[in-house]
Amino acid sequence: MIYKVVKNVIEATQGIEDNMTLMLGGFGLCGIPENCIAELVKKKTKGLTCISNNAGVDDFGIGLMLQQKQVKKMISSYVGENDEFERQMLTGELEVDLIPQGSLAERCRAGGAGIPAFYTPAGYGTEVAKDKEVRVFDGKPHILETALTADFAIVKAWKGDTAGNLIYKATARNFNPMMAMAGKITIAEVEELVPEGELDPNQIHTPGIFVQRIFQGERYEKRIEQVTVRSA
Amino acid sequence: MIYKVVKNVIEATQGIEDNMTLMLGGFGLCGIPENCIAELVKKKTKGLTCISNNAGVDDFGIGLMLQQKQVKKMISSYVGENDEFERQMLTGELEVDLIPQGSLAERCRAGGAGIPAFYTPAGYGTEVAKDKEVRVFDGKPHILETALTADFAIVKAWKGDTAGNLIYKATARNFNPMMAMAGKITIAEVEELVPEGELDPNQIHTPGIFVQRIFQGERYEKRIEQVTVRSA
Amino acid sequence: MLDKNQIAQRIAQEIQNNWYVNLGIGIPTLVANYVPKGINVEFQSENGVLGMGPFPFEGDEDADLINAGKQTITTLPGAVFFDSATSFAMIRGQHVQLTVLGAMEVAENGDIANWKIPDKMVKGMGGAMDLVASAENIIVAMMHTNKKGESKLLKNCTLPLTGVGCVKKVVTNLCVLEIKNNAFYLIERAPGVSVEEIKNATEGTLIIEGNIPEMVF
Amino acid sequence: MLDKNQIAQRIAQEIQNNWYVNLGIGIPTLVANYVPKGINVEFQSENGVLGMGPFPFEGDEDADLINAGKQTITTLPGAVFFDSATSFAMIRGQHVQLTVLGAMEVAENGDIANWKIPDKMVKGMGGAMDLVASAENIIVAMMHTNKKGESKLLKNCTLPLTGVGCVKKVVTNLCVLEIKNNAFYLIERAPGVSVEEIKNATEGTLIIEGNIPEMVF
Repeated sequence: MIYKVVKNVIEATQGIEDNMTLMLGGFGLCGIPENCIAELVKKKTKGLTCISNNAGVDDFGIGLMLQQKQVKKMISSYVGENDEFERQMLTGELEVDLIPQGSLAERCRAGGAGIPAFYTPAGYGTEVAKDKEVRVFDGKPHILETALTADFAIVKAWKGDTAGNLIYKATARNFNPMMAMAGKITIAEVEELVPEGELDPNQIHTPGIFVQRIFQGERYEKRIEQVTVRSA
Repeated sequence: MIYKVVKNVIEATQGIEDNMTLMLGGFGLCGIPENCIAELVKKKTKGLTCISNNAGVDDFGIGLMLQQKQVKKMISSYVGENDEFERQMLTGELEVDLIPQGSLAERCRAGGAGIPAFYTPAGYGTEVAKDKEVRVFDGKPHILETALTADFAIVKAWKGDTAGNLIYKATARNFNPMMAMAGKITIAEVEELVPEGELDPNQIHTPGIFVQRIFQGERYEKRIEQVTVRSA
Repeated sequence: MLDKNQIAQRIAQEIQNNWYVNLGIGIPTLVANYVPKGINVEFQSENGVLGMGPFPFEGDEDADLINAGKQTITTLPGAVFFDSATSFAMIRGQHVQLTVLGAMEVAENGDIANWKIPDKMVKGMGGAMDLVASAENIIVAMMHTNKKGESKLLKNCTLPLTGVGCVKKVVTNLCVLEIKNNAFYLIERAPGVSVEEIKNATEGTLIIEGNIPEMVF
Repeated sequence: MLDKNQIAQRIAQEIQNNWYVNLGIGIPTLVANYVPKGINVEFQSENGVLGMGPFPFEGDEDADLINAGKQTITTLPGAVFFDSATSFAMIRGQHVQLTVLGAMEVAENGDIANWKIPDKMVKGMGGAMDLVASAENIIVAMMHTNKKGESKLLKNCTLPLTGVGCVKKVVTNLCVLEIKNNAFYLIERAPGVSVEEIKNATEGTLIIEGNIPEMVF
C-alpha cells in the first residue's frame, strides 16, 4: 500500500502558498478541518481563493481567516452566519462567487472526476446563469456549469487509515468526499488514524487514491452553530 | 419510514412490459439480479432494450434472455463472453449500442441525478464520437454524452432493509448504485432483507429513496466466469 | 389569519403517503410537526440525511448530526447519510416528491425570489436554486404581505430570482393559492378571512372561481 | 526476443514508487508479478477495487470479488471497493498514474486500436476508451507483428480507433519504443534482437538515435 501519513498539521499544510486556491470541506461548522484552518490562521497565508460551502462564523472556521483578511475570494453557496464576511463583501474588499449548493457539490465532483462541464437546471433564469450557456434538454432549459479544482483540498474525516482511506461520520460527510476528489493535493485530517487493513474495504467513503496526506488531528472543538433541543 | 417490501419476484417485476427499457446491474456475472432475470425469462417479456455493462454468458444472466430473443437492443460496454450475442449482432437481429464503460456508468448516474448531459474525453476521435458534439476544454477535446434512464432498473445487493436502503458486497457493487438511481421504478433483490434500523445509516451504499421495490432473493447461484487461482 | 404553526399545519395536509419531503428553514421546518396520522413520510435535509427525526433532548446533541439549518437533529430507524453530491442528485433527479420553502416574493407566473436583497442581504442561495429548479411539487410558505403591508404576491418579482415559473402552490397567513395560467387561483381562505381581504393583499392577478371555502384543520 | 512474461517484466521496470496502476487483460495482468522490490504500488481494477492482491488459493474464490477480466482475485490490507462511476472518476480524473494495456495496432502519432475488427470481432471497448483518453502514462504491451508477420506498429491504424494520440510508450517482444514527434523512437532492444530486425518489423517511422542498448533485467 501507499503510505500517506504525515507527522503533523505543519507538514500536512506544507506548500500552501499565498494566492493559491483551496477547497475546504464542511457544512456550516460541521465536518470542517479545524486543525488545518488553525494552522493556516497561524501561517497567515494570504490572497487565498477558498471554495467552501460556507464561510464559518465570525470567530470559528474560515471566519478566523476572514478576520485576518487572508481570503481574497470566496466561492460558496451560503455565507449567512458571518458578519465580518458580509461587511467585507458589501464593501468590495472580498470577492464572492455564490453558487447553488447542488451545483457547487457537483462542480467539485466533476473536477475530481475529469468531467470538464455538465448541464443543470439550477439557476436558469437567475443571475447565476449570467454569461452561461443555456441549452434545452427534454423541453427544459439548463445551464452549463464547469468543473472546479483546487491546488489543495483540505478535508476532515472521522476515521482514516495509513493508505488514505476515509470514513466520515453522519452529516459531517457533506462536501468532504467531492473536495477530496478535486484537490491536486488533498490533505485529510482525521479524528482517528488506524493502520491499513483496519477499515472494512466495503465501508470506505473516500478511497485513499484521492488523498495525498493524512494525519490525526488534535483537540477537536466541533462547535455547534444552532443547538436545538426538544423539551423532555 | 416508507415501506418498500414486495412479496416476491413476481410482484417485484409487475408492470415490466414488452418494449420497455431496463437497466440491469452487474459486471460480468458478478452482482447481477439473478432472481429477476430468471423471472423475466419465465415471463418471456419481449422487445426489451437492456442497459447493462455486459450481456451475461450463453447460459446465464442476460444470455438467457438473448437465447429467447427477448432483447431488441443492448446498450453495453463489453459483450465478449457470449457467442449467441455475437451471432445476433453480426446478423443484425440485435441492435447494439457499445459505450465506453466509464461513460456508461456516468450516463446512468447522470440520469438519476437530473444531469441531462456532460462532457468526457472518452471516445473522442473514435466511432463512439460519431454525431456527438465535440468541445475543447483546457486544450483537450471532449464529447457530449447524454443521460440514460430506464422504465425499470433492476439491481442486486448483499443486504437491504425494508426502507429500501442497500449495501453491496465487494466488487458486486459495480453498476448497481448508478442504475438504482436511474430507474423510474427501481427493483432491488437482496441476499438478506432486514428490518429498518438494522443497517448502520453511515454505511449504506444506495439510499432507499432510489428504490421502489425490494425483496429477498432465493437460491443465488453466483456463477464465476473465470475461476483463477494460484498454486498453493 | 393563520400563525406560522397553522401555515405549517395547512401545508402538512398536502403531504401524500410515501413521499420524500425537503423542508426549508423557518416555517417549513415546522411542517414536520403536523404530518397527519397514517401518512408515511421521510424528511430529507440537503446537507446529507434522509430520515430526520425530532430535535434531540438536551444533552443528546451531536455536532456531527445537523440539518441544513445547522440545527442539531436526530434520525429515525432506516435513516441514511450521504454526501452533498448524492443529496442533490436526489433533488435534481426528482426523487424528492415535495419541497417546502419560504419566499420574499412570488409572482403570478410562478417565479420566486427568496435569496437576495441587493446591497443589503447577500447570504447566498444555499440549496434553494437547485430545489426550485428541480422539484415537481413546490409549496411556498410565506406571509401574504411584508411589514409595510405591501403584497408579496406580485405580477412580477422585483428581487433577484431564485427560480422561474416553478411555484405551484402558496400557503400564506391568509389563504391557499394555486398558480397556473399566469395567475393566482384562490383555493381556500384562512378561518375568518374574507375574499375581499385577500384581494386587497394580492398585487398579482387573483382568480376567484365560485365559492371559496374556509380551511379545515 | 521476449516472451509475454518478459514483456511484463520489462514494463514493471517503468513503475514508479507510490503509483496507482491499472492493468488491462492479458500480458498487462502479468506485470503485477514483476514489481521491483522497494516499489510501492496499488493496482486498480475498473470494476471497482483498489489494492488488488494475487489470485486466491483454490477453495478461497469469492464470486463477489473479481477483477475487470472477470477473474477471481484477493485484496491486500488497505484495499477499498467502490462503484463503477467512482472507478472511472479515478481514471478520468487522472488519479491513476499508469495504464498498461494491449493493442492490435499502434500508430506513430500515438493512436491505438484494440477493440474491434469490423464484421469479425465486436466485443466492445469495455473501459479501454476511458483509460486511454485520460491516462497521463499509457504503456502498450503487444507483439511487434501479427501472426502473418505484418507490423502492428504503423503509420496509421487501419482498425477502428480506441483513442487518438495517446500512447507514449510501447513494449513489444522486440523492443521498447517511445512515441513523440509522430514517430517511434527506439529506446532498447530485446536481448539478441538487432536494430535491423526491429526496422524490418516496423511499418511506422522508426527513429534510431545513437547506440541502442539491450534491455537489462
